[in-house]
Amino acid sequence: MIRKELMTVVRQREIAYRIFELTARGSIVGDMEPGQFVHIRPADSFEPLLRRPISIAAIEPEKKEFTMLYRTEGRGTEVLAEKKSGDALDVLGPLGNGFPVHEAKRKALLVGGGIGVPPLYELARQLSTLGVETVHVLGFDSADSVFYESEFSAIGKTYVATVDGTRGTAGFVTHVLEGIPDDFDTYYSCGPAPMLKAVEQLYPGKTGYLSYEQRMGCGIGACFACVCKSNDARDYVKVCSDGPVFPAGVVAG
Amino acid sequence: MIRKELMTVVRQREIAYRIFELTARGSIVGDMEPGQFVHIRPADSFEPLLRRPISIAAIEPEKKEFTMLYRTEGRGTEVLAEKKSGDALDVLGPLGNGFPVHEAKRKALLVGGGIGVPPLYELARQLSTLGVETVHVLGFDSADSVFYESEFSAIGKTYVATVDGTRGTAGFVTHVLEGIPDDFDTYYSCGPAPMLKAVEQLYPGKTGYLSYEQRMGCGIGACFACVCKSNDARDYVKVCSDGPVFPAGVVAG
Amino acid sequence: MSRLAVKLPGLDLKNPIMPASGCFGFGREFANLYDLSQLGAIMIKATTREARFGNPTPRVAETASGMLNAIGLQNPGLEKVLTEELPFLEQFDVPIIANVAGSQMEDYIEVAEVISRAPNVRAVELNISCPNVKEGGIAFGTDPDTAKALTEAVKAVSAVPVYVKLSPNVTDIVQIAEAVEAGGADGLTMINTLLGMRLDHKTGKPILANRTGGLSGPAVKPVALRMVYEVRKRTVLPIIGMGGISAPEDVIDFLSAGADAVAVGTANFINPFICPELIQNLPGKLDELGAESVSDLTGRSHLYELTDHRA
Amino acid sequence: MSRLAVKLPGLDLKNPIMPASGCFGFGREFANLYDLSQLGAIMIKATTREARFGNPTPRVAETASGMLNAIGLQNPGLEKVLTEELPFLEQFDVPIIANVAGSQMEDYIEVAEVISRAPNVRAVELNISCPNVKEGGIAFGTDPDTAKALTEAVKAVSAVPVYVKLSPNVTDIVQIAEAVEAGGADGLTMINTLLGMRLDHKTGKPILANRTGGLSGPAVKPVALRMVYEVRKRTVLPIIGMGGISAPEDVIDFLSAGADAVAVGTANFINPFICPELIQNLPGKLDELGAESVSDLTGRSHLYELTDHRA
Ligand SMILES: Cc1cc2nc3c(=O)[nH]c(=O)nc-3n(C[C@H](O)[C@H](O)[C@H](O)COP(=O)(O)OP(=O)(O)OC[C@H]3O[C@@H](n4cnc5c(N)ncnc54)[C@H](O)[C@@H]3O)c2cc1C
Ligand SMILES: Cc1cc2nc3c(=O)[nH]c(=O)nc-3n(C[C@H](O)[C@H](O)[C@H](O)COP(=O)(O)OP(=O)(O)OC[C@H]3O[C@@H](n4cnc5c(N)ncnc54)[C@H](O)[C@@H]3O)c2cc1C
Ligand SMILES: Cc1cc2nc3c(=O)[nH]c(=O)nc-3n(C[C@H](O)[C@H](O)[C@H](O)COP(=O)(O)O)c2cc1C
Ligand SMILES: Cc1cc2nc3c(=O)[nH]c(=O)nc-3n(C[C@H](O)[C@H](O)[C@H](O)COP(=O)(O)O)c2cc1C
Ligand code: FES
Ligand code: FES
Repeated sequence: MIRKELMTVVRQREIAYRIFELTARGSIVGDMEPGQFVHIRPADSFEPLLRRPISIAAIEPEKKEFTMLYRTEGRGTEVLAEKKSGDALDVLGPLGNGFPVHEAKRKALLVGGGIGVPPLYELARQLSTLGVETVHVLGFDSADSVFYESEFSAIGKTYVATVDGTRGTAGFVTHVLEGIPDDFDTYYSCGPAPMLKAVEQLYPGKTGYLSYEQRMGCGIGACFACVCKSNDARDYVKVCSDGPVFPAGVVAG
Repeated sequence: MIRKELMTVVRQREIAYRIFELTARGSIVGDMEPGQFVHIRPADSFEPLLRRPISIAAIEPEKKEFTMLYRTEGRGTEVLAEKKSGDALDVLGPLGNGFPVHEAKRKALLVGGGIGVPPLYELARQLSTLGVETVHVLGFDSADSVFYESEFSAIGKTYVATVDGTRGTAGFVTHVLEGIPDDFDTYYSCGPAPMLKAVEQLYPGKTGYLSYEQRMGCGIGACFACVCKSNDARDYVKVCSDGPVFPAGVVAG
Repeated sequence: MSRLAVKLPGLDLKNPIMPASGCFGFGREFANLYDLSQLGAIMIKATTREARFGNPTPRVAETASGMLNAIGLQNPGLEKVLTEELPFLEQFDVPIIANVAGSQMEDYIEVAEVISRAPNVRAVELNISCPNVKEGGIAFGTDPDTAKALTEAVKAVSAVPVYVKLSPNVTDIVQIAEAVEAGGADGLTMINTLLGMRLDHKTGKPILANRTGGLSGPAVKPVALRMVYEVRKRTVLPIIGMGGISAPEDVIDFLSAGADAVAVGTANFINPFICPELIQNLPGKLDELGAESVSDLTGRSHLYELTDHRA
Repeated sequence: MSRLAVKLPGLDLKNPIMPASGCFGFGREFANLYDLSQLGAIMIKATTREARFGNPTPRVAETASGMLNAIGLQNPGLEKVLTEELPFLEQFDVPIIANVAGSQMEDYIEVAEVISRAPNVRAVELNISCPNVKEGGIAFGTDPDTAKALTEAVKAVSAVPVYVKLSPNVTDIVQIAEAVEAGGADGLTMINTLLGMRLDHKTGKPILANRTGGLSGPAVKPVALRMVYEVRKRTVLPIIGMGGISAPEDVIDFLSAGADAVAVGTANFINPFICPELIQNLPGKLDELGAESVSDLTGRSHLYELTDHRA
């Protein structure tokens, strides 16, 4: 059930270059699943006007707290980064369909790029709780923008790639993927569209789930801002309400 | 010299119903005179967009602090009211021509209405320092919006009128004025235009200075937003740069 | 609730608040959030004869106090709207206003003729003002003769009253309003979006794949309000006003300028509960203003005409 | 500094940044704040034959990310501008662009003829787009034939190049641009303000005494940018772009859309030091974008035309 709630910021800090970790408390946390997202109103103002979609990175249902991890890009995320503990946070959510955690059986590969890494964290936690072994391949621009490496490492084997080679493997996540065994039964990935495409093409025979990004208006399926052409019977899919997670092969290039 | 400065909020509190007292520190305080105003940017945002003119109510040059007193009216003052100690305050000023303090000789009458009261406070302090006796007649809507009564009383005889009669004389400042002696040599007044007109008409023979309000754009004389027709050789005067204080008789009805 | 009620050609509105076309889909998503029967009416997404995918993405971009969109009239086409979307909306006690678009006059006529006979469609809204399609759309709304001819043709076939949605991208909106009035329009809805553009600062590339898009939201409210005010002076047609409405004060402003009812677009994206919230707040607002009913406020800005003297 | 320099008809600009007409008076107030010789040029307040008091107050009102003004061309008249204002500006090493307005064609011609001969006036800006006066103003800017005829007449008498200031309140701004180009205009300045309105929520009364006013500021930037982009495609005239510029990114956007230089209006009220600040930041911005000079950026948005393929 989608709700709009004035949640309370529990804490916020900058954990890497321009990467913020914000934890907020509220009752809609109870409905959240990994891979879903929230639509945040950065300020009670007309400027920025629209909500911003941000993935759910960690859920603590007992505490009614969830965490999001985001990079400051423009006006909206910059304003968001000013929030302090105790401030109100206008959240619409949870939105969209998350990762199907019960699809993975024994071992899962999680591939994230940049701000596509956050939703994989809660996914990894839940898979691990279900007894699924997870391998994480995370791509970043540079050493100073790497985040949550130790958090992922605490759950399973974690590889990092940076574009400039200042940490882990130099290059893209695909460079790492080419060098590791494909003994997993299911893969999950979130990141820029070209990365998703590359991952999809590497594992044509496997079950995979990909989380997409699109510029959004409403976030709930009403405005047709976030459509992608699809390969299935539907002509198109909406990232916000049909996704953001789709089985591999559904979203057309 | 007009400057733009990011001053620092020292403290802010609500001292009466919707009336805020904000003290800020910065170097432009050194140039301030009673009756001048500052042009405040309420937030680093396009909404509200324009600066807001607010009178200088008290000046502490040694501490580089000044105080303004304002009523929340719309978006700009509401946003301003959220400022906390330590926040930055974008101030353009000091602007306009203040009250000529050296005009008063022995005794001065100060008449203020509502948010026209604030600039009279620093004026009263300076006149008092110069040995001029001051009588204060202050008009408000209601008891809960009365402010600075004790501050004015500490300087000189102070009469309060409220429109609804919940404090002091019931009615307008003119009701008080009609009942007190006109043994002052100079009067100073700030408030709504009809009040200024009434005060002007009560004391045709006296030296008087009136401070006017107009909606402003630039605040520095460049945009022609704040003009009033004038009775003197000039066709018109600009409230922001020729005023806001004018000798009685200059501004046409 | 009768102090909120408004009666317009074809429309018995419980209240003057309705979602604007294109900002509410066909109601399904919002039906999960609240009971749609609360609404004064629903303006559904533009319907065309054939299904349309619309423009490539990105289709939206934010601007100062506004947004640009270039959806491009994506919709499942007349057939599916009739068989899937409108029947879904029949469960709610709310009049539907069907926004009709097309590339040529025949498209408008065919869609209007058919959709106007759907059981819950109480009015047709002729979209002659969409700035985001290559053919049709705005072209019909910027020339008075074309606008009039199209209105006449659609009036001739429509089973319900016809409202014409005006474009703000014109030199003289009054002229277009008068033309469609002469063409037999039963009412006006205004305004559609203002044509605008945003660029990527780094590359200079337009952010919208369509390059230009329609500007909506609070930024355009002053323009919308002025247009409603001007048109109100010169036609007797009922007006459903819109453009930047997001608070009860905005509703009051549009009524004051001369609107009989209002529509809410962009604000649905910021607060999906905005329509029921506005409806709930309206009686309190009327009390504050000493107004018995919504219609007491309609056009009151025009009263100041006579008493105001200017140099 | 030569990487910032821009050469336009009559104007040797040190840099592409200048204050827009009506937002800078005749420069006196800003001369107290900084050295005006830093500016690319100065567009002075509209000058008319006789002195004008303008409209009654209130003359300004704030809107979401914008403002409305209805100053009504207040100015001291041609005579005083020639004897008091322009001589004051002679002390600065900066070209003056004289904004010329009037109620009838003869007014424009007379003012342009005389003011174009003042020693520091390097260009005339024909204001055929002021929405705040009863006669003249915008009426000259919304009809292509009138705009062309006025341009021709002024060109015939002007001693300096003539730029025409276009109104955004038209159906097709390209048509007006082409008309004044055919009339011999040396350049275009755009856009003037969009006609808008704000009401007092309590009373419904228009806040501006003039009832309607011109909308400016960040809210209008998407419209301005779109118009510069459209006009750039269809004329070869130089364009001085404006509408909502308040940051270095905005300058870049206008250049990208096709402007050769830009003017800053409303932002001078928010930050009176905005023009020198923009000038100072520009070289850094060019570096960031890998551009050698300002002209490297001009029109780059149009490069995406050819490579972009759409459904
Ligand atoms: C389903 C989903 C989940 C996301 N999860 C995360 C996350 O967990 N962490 C994170 O850092 N980012 C995430 N993003 C991207 C994030 O939404 C954008 O970075 C953010 O909206 C930028 O806003 P801004 O105001 O800072 O930038 P601006 O460029 O000023 O934004 C202007 C407009 O463009 C939109 N926009 C800009 N970039 C993007 C983008 N990449 N995707 C979608 N819309 C965009 C904004 O929402 C806004 O409407 C997610 C996006 C989607 C669609
Ligand atoms: C020289 C001068 C000195 C002033 N000193 C004080 C003071 O010391 N304390 C105080 O409480 N108020 C003072 N005012 C009035 C104060 O400027 C307005 O109350 C304030 O601007 C309202 O802004 P807002 O955003 O809350 O209201 P809004 O109505 O949202 O403002 C919208 C626009 O209208 C303008 N505006 C609204 N009301 C007024 C007004 N009464 N006068 C001028 N512009 C207005 C705003 O500046 C803004 O541009 C003074 C005004 C002037 C001209
Ligand atoms: C995303 C989006 C899609 C729209 N689609 C349509 C449409 O299909 N038909 C139409 O007549 N108007 C459409 N509009 C215009 C709105 O109905 C409305 O006229 C405009 O947005 C102004 O109102 P607002 O400022 O409240 O959004 C659309 C607007 C937006 C923002
Ligand atoms: C207060 C004010 C006065 C103006 N006066 C004039 C004028 O006299 N002549 C003119 O051509 N434009 C005038 N304009 C329009 C501006 O020059 C400019 O075209 C418009 O404001 C858009 O730019 P901006 O958004 O940067 O303000 C005025 C604008 C404002 C805000
Ligand atoms: S964002 Fe509106 S449909 Fe997806
Ligand atoms: S506010 Fe601009 S001239 Fe006074």
